[in-house]
Amino acid sequence: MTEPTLRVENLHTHFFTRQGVVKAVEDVSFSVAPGKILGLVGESGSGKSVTGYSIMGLVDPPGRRVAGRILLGGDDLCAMTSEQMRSVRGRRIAMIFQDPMMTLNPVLRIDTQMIEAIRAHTSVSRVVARERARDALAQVGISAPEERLLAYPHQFSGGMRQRVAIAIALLNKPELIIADEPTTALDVTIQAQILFEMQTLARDSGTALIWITHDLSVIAGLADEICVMYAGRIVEQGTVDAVLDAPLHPYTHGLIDSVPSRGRRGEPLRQIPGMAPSLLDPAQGCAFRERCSRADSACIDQPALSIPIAGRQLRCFHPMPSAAIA
Amino acid sequence: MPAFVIRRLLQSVLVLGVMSLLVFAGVYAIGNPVDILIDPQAGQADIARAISALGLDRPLVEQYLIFLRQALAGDLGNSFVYNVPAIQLILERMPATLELALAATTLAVLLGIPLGLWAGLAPDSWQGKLIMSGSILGFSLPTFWVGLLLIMLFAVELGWLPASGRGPTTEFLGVQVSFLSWDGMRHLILPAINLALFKLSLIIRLTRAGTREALLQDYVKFARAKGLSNARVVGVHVLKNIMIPVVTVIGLEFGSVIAFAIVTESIFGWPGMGKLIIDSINVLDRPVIVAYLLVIVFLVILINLAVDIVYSLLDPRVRIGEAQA
Amino acid sequence: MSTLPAPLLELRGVSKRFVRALDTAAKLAKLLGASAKEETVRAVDAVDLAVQAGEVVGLVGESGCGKSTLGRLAAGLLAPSVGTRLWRGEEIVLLPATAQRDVRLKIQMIFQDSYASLNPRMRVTDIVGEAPVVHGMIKQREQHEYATQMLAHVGLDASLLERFPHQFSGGQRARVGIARALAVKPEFLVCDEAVAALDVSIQAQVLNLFMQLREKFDLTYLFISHDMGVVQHVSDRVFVMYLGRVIENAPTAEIFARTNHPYTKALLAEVPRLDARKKSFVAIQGEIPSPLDPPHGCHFHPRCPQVMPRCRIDQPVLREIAPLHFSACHLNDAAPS
Amino acid sequence: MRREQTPLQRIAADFGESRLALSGLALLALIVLAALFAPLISPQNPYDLAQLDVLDSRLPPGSRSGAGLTFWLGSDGQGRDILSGIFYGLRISLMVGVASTACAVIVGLSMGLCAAYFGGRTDSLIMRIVDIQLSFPSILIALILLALLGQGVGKTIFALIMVQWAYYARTVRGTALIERGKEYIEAATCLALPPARIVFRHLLPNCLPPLIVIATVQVAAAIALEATLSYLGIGVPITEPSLGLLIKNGFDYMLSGKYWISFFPGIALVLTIVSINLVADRLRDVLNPRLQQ
Amino acid sequence: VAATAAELRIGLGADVTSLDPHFLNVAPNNNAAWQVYDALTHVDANARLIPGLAVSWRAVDSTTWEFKLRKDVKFHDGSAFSAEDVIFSLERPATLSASPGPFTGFVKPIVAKKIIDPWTLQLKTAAPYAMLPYDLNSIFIVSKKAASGASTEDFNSGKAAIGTGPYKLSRFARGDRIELARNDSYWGAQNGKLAPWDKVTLRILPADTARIAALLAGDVDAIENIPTADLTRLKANAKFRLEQKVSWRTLFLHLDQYRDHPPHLSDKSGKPLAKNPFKDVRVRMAMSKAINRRAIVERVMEGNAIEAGNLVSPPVFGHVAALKPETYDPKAAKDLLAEAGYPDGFALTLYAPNNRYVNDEQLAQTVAQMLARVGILTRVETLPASVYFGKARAGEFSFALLGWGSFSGDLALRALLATPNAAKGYGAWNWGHYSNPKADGLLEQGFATLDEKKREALAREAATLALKDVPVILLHHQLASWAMRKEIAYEARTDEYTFARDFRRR
Ligand SMILES: Nc1ncnc2c1ncn2[C@@H]1O[C@H](COP(=O)(O)OP(=O)(O)OP(=O)(O)O)[C@@H](O)[C@H]1O
Ligand SMILES: Nc1ncnc2c1ncn2[C@@H]1O[C@H](COP(=O)(O)OP(=O)(O)OP(=O)(O)O)[C@@H](O)[C@H]1O
Ligand SMILES: [Mg+2]
Ligand SMILES: [Mg+2]
Repeated sequence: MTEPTLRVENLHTHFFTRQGVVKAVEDVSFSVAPGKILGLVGESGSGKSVTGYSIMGLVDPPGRRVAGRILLGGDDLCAMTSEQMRSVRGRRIAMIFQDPMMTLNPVLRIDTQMIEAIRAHTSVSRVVARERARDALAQVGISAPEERLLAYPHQFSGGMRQRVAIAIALLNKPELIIADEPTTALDVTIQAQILFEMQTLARDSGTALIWITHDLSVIAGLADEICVMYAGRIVEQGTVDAVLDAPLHPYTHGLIDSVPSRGRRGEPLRQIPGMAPSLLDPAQGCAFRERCSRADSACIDQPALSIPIAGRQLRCFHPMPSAAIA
Repeated sequence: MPAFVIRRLLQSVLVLGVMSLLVFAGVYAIGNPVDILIDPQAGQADIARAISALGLDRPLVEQYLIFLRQALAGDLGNSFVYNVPAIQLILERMPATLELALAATTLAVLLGIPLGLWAGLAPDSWQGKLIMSGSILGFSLPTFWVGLLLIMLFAVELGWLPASGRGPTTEFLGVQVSFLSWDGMRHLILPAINLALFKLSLIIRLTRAGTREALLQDYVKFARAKGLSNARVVGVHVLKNIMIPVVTVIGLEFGSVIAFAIVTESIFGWPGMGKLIIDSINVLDRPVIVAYLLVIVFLVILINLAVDIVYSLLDPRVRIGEAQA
Repeated sequence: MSTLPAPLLELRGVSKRFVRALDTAAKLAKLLGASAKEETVRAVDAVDLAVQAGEVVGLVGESGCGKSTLGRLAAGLLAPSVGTRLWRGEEIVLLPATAQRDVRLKIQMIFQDSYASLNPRMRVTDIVGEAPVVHGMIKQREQHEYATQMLAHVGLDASLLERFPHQFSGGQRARVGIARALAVKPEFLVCDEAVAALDVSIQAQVLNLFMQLREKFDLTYLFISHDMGVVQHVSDRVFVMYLGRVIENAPTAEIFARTNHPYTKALLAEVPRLDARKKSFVAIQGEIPSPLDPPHGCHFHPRCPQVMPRCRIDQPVLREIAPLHFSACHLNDAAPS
Repeated sequence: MRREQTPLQRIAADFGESRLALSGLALLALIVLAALFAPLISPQNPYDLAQLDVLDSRLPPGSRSGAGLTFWLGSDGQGRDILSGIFYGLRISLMVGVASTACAVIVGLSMGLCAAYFGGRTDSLIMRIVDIQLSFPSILIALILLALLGQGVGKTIFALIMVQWAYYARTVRGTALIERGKEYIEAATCLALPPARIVFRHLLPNCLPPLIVIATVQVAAAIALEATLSYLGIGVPITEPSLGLLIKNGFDYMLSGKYWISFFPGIALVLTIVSINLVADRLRDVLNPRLQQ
Repeated sequence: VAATAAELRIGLGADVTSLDPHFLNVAPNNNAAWQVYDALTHVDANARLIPGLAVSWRAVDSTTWEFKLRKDVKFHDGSAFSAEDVIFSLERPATLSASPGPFTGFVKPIVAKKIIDPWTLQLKTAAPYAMLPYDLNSIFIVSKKAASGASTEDFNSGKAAIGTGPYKLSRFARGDRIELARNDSYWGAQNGKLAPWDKVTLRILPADTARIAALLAGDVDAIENIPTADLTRLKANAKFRLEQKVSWRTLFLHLDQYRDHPPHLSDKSGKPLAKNPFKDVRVRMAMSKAINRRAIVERVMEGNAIEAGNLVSPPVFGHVAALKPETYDPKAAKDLLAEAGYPDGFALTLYAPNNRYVNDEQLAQTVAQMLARVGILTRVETLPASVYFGKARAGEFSFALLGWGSFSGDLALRALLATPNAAKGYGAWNWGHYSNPKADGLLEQGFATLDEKKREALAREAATLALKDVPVILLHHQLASWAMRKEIAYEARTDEYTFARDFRRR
């Protein structure tokens, strides 16, 4: 097995708010290998974005990484100075955000925004930087890139803006790209275009990719591995096929079941009762306890990460029987 | 763009129509300058003769129509007391007022934006809080009161700066300005500070609010994610977005800076349009009042036009010509 | 084929145009030779839609294609520029005023953004109970109890009655919105992306609720969504819209089994599915054109993989290509049916 | 999640979190009380000329008058006790500020709501008037109006209403247009609620928060504007001095060392405006919908 | 910065609107004109007539005045002054029709002009007219050559502003300053000595604080019209000198004595009074006795006034030294009121302008205080002059403040207390319509008397007669005041004018 591009170990990120400490990310560990796509799924508020920002070192105050190591090709990002971190961002790791309407600065031209991203890391002339920007636009399938460079973001549709954001992420040929729900706001046909481009990219350039989403179906078609997050922790991890076909955690199981799908038209969907817990002063023990049909007194303790099957990780005292889905 | 200019023009013609009618009716109702200015020893017949010589004995409507006819021919009439074209009087005083207003605005911008940025970037630091508290104070102090205190302190007690007047002027691009000579500059400082204070607070607050808002935006985070230095993020991404409301407000407020110059001018004896209008109101010098309003409306329109153009330069999302909702 | 009863709600040839007119100044400028023009959006263009009592009709399409506008036309929130609305076979605008009001109450709408659709300054009890009291369905003093009852229908506890919308989670807010609609005893619900903003697990709860209520109150739905999966799950019949026009409609099973229109095909192909692993995405190229300036002929032709010269000129009409399966595509003319 | 809290309670709780704002509120309360009970707490009725004696004029703070009254803050050129003058002046200033703002809010609110709800020609007509009004600096309008109308508290209030209403009309229209586009208004329409009910029960309350903020700021602005007008000699009458007029009357004595005649009323004016602005500032934060969620 | 030895900077208290000396007859403009022009007659510091461009004048017959002109007088442009210029100057005011304050009144009595020789001039009036030499003090003599066809702008620019006065106009910056250069060939050089200032700058500083601050800060060397508030402090300041002199302006209150129910007059509960109390001399006397003039002078005017017992101030022609200011006696006032049938007093509104006279608003309030003490409930309403005078003339007030400046007692009486008669031009400012036919007769007699001494006696007699009736309530005569650096001196003038040439170095 090749050396992973990124290895996250026991990451904790907390928000120290006036109401109390929000433990947005708790003891999260995972790794991504070059050219591989890792899917990070979970409900809204489960800590996916904060995980992404933690890796980038972009957690907004009052948030802070409180513990853990983030190793990028052997360098610990947590130990870096802010200047070192700045030179990592955009050059070795790039990030794409959810809302294509908001990620580009509305008052700056596309070329400005692309050229500055190159020149922040390599001292090249404007002309060279501009050429690279144009090539990147062409790479993500934008026609007439030369003219598009002179445009402002508002002159682009959502899908095109997201592609520009991707092009910016590609500019410095990073080792890792973190994509935070980049297609949620887009139509299916446009989403498909972007997924297509990302897939090609990972396959062709060997860039590792972390794909954050709440949509299991997207992961199913795209990722190699999957991490399921719940209330700030990773509750289950494994290859896509393994996890989707035989979920071990009751939450993963419920999630898969609540997706409307071809087979069960008209039938009631199986739903997870209740709603996601607040991360502010969470109750002791397994966070899913309240909504879990399998919970019992054991769940009052926080389950540790176990490896029930090779290549799988799980945080549960009462895993589903593997036959439940198959 | 043409539609936009036409809209503004139509609007200003309306403003002028309404205001001039109001002024005519108002001045008509109060009386006439002859009653105030004529030598007390003069008899009733002399008074009547003077009034009719000025055409002030005619019915209001007739006076207004005469005014309209002359105005359309480009003649706003002679000042009753200066006996020179009213518009000339105003234009003569305008450079002084504009210089004061520009100096004040420049001061407000040069200080306000950095302070506002500072307060916005470090809202919880004591400096940030101090700036904000200071801005509330600046917001609250009435112009005339500050003017008095400034004179008291810097002119009378300390004797550092002159208390009033415009000082020597130098010709610059065809207009008389005072900021080019040291003595002229010294005369300009206090009135400019006085007039700038309110706008300074306004700009600080706008900038701070804009900064705080911009910092929460995804595009700022994205700029950081690109690995840009802090200076570039703040200096380009944040600042350019803040400039949009700031420029708009500066522009829109420029009219009120000119108007508030009335107060500052009367305190500091600054020979600008504001002083003239107060005097003219006191002696019911109608042609000057009307000409002043005309000039103000014209200035405001011009400024609005400029603001809109700058706005569209700063904010590519705005297309000039669209009706603002 | 037996003759069907008059549909519960029928829209006949409705169109909705949004026009931004020129003001005096702009007209003047135009006279002076400036390039000012009126902007017209044909949000909905000659759509026929009939919904039988008890039916669930799904409406899909990409963003901006006019789904919401059509939903609002159906709910009577917008008046059509052209076309008529019929309630149980009767033209609504011709009804007396009180009857019109009754029809309006019979058709209720559930909105996408549950937060924006609840008045932030009203308590749940008022949100739910206001309209029945105003319309004299219940007395003022019965309001609390009535609201309790309505909340119970959507699975919410009476203890929440005194709360304000901001004190709820997304799923709960969606339920309050549904309770508000149910409170005036509607027969027809227009659900405009009612679950789009919710997490999958919550979405499942709400979808199930819709289905339960359908049974319980004998409701008819116009279910608007951009999510093929959801539409497929709940509806009996599916309408597909593209740029203001309905381009295909058929019973659900039929449309998924025998997709006819190239756009629908593309749409279905792109939908990510749990069971499609590691698939290779191949996209329809191009963006959705602007509704301000739609392409001539078939609106889809610039992106259509099977485009023919005639598609650029003629607008295809909706034709029944199989029993109850309608499609608007020139390809159907080429091949003998 | 805090339970069963009304928006008002939430606003109150949020408001209380800023100590500066609370002290502003406390100060404002003191000022308002002083103004309300001026006749009870003032040593002298400064508006009753019979109670004044010119022989007591311009006494420094702490002096005693001929009648044995102590002028804690000194006396002015008419022998008016400055402290009493401030209390009564506050009354006038606050009354002018609040009354003009209140009336302007009512006028502006009705105009703005009409414009937004009816749209079309009504909208254009109202908004054109508003545009005209706003393209003219406020102090100029007030100046000219008062020059034409003459002095007087009522006239000053009228002039200030004329100056302010357009702001409200525009703000209300703006908010109302946004709110009207929101789905809860559509929902209310869908429920066939009568239009009047929609406007007043649904639309109006949601347009209020920005209005409240502007109104608070405008009270302060109106007080300052009134003071400025009085300073220019065209505000309230000389016998019933507002703070601005007190300052003006004492202004001439500033340079001659009798600072108290002008200085103390000035401090009172500044404190009043600062306290209102402190409150308004916090209200702005608390009522800001962006920070509400 | 101290001025260079030869430069004088003076802060003027009012705006000069135009340098055309015949356009607008207002004091600030005239003051400016006096620096550049002369008139046939001048007045001295005590407001008494002295020779100007005319060295002497006499009445040839009852309707003809002859003026002997000064020879060897040169205009600023070097041309010689002659009777032609006088004729031109006398005729010019009538050609300027668009003036709200024309000079035409001063030349109106002249029906014919005759040049006897280049330095002798005869002017004819329709009726005997004693005031002509006084009137001609107001007509500035301009150079016919320079001013023919000149517009106001020509005067402002200096092109037409060619006079015979002590200073030449260098520059007029409207609203800001007037710069003057010494006329080295001035005829009026005293003892052969010209004014010590080569250059004079008149700074226009109407705002009181600005003016005083400019002096304190050394921006100017002298200022006129000192705000009363600063008098004490200036007096105490060793760096400055203060010059004061009683001015020709008297302040008094008009009372409505012609209507039965004057406006704004009622009993204390607001009900109308049965009759007009002002028609009763006892009431007027009571009100006069209620006024503490010393308090006004000391407190309101801070010593910048003297108590008035005459319509004109002491140095002025026709002043009656025997008429003393009414003594303050509130007790007697109350008794008089009771005697007149108003033991509880009544209520009235006192009207006053608020930007016309020194401390006018303060004065009105103080009067109200004092009247209140004797039981007359007095409200005060102040108005800007622009509104005030129109209303006053329309008879809207029954109790109103007026200030009056006059060269002579009979002129003041004619305008203020003569029975109103528009045709004769009598009583134009007699707002209270006081009427005393005997006094009217004496006045008429006086104006037809060309002998100064006799005329003054008649004027004094008329004044004594009228003032006995308390037709107005006299308050005070203002003082005119100047302040300057210690090193300079100025002889204060009753006519309030500031003459640059009269500032001397000490
Ligand atoms: N600035 C902040 N201050 C306090 N809490 C925060 C802050 N940012 C995020 N959180 C908390 O951290 C938790 C995780 O947030 P995160 O944005 O990572 O969720 P997510 O999984 O990305 O959800 P979504 O699908 O909605 O994007 C949430 O409970 C949120 O309330
Ligand atoms: N009030 C309006 N004025 C002008 N144009 C409108 C208006 N409402 C809708 N439109 C336009 O009509 C078209 C259809 O809008 P509609 O909201 O019906 O689309 P949609 O299918 O619901 O899209 P989405 O999936 O984004 O909700 C869009 O182009 C929109 O811009
Ligand atoms: Mg997220
Ligand atoms: Mg929609």
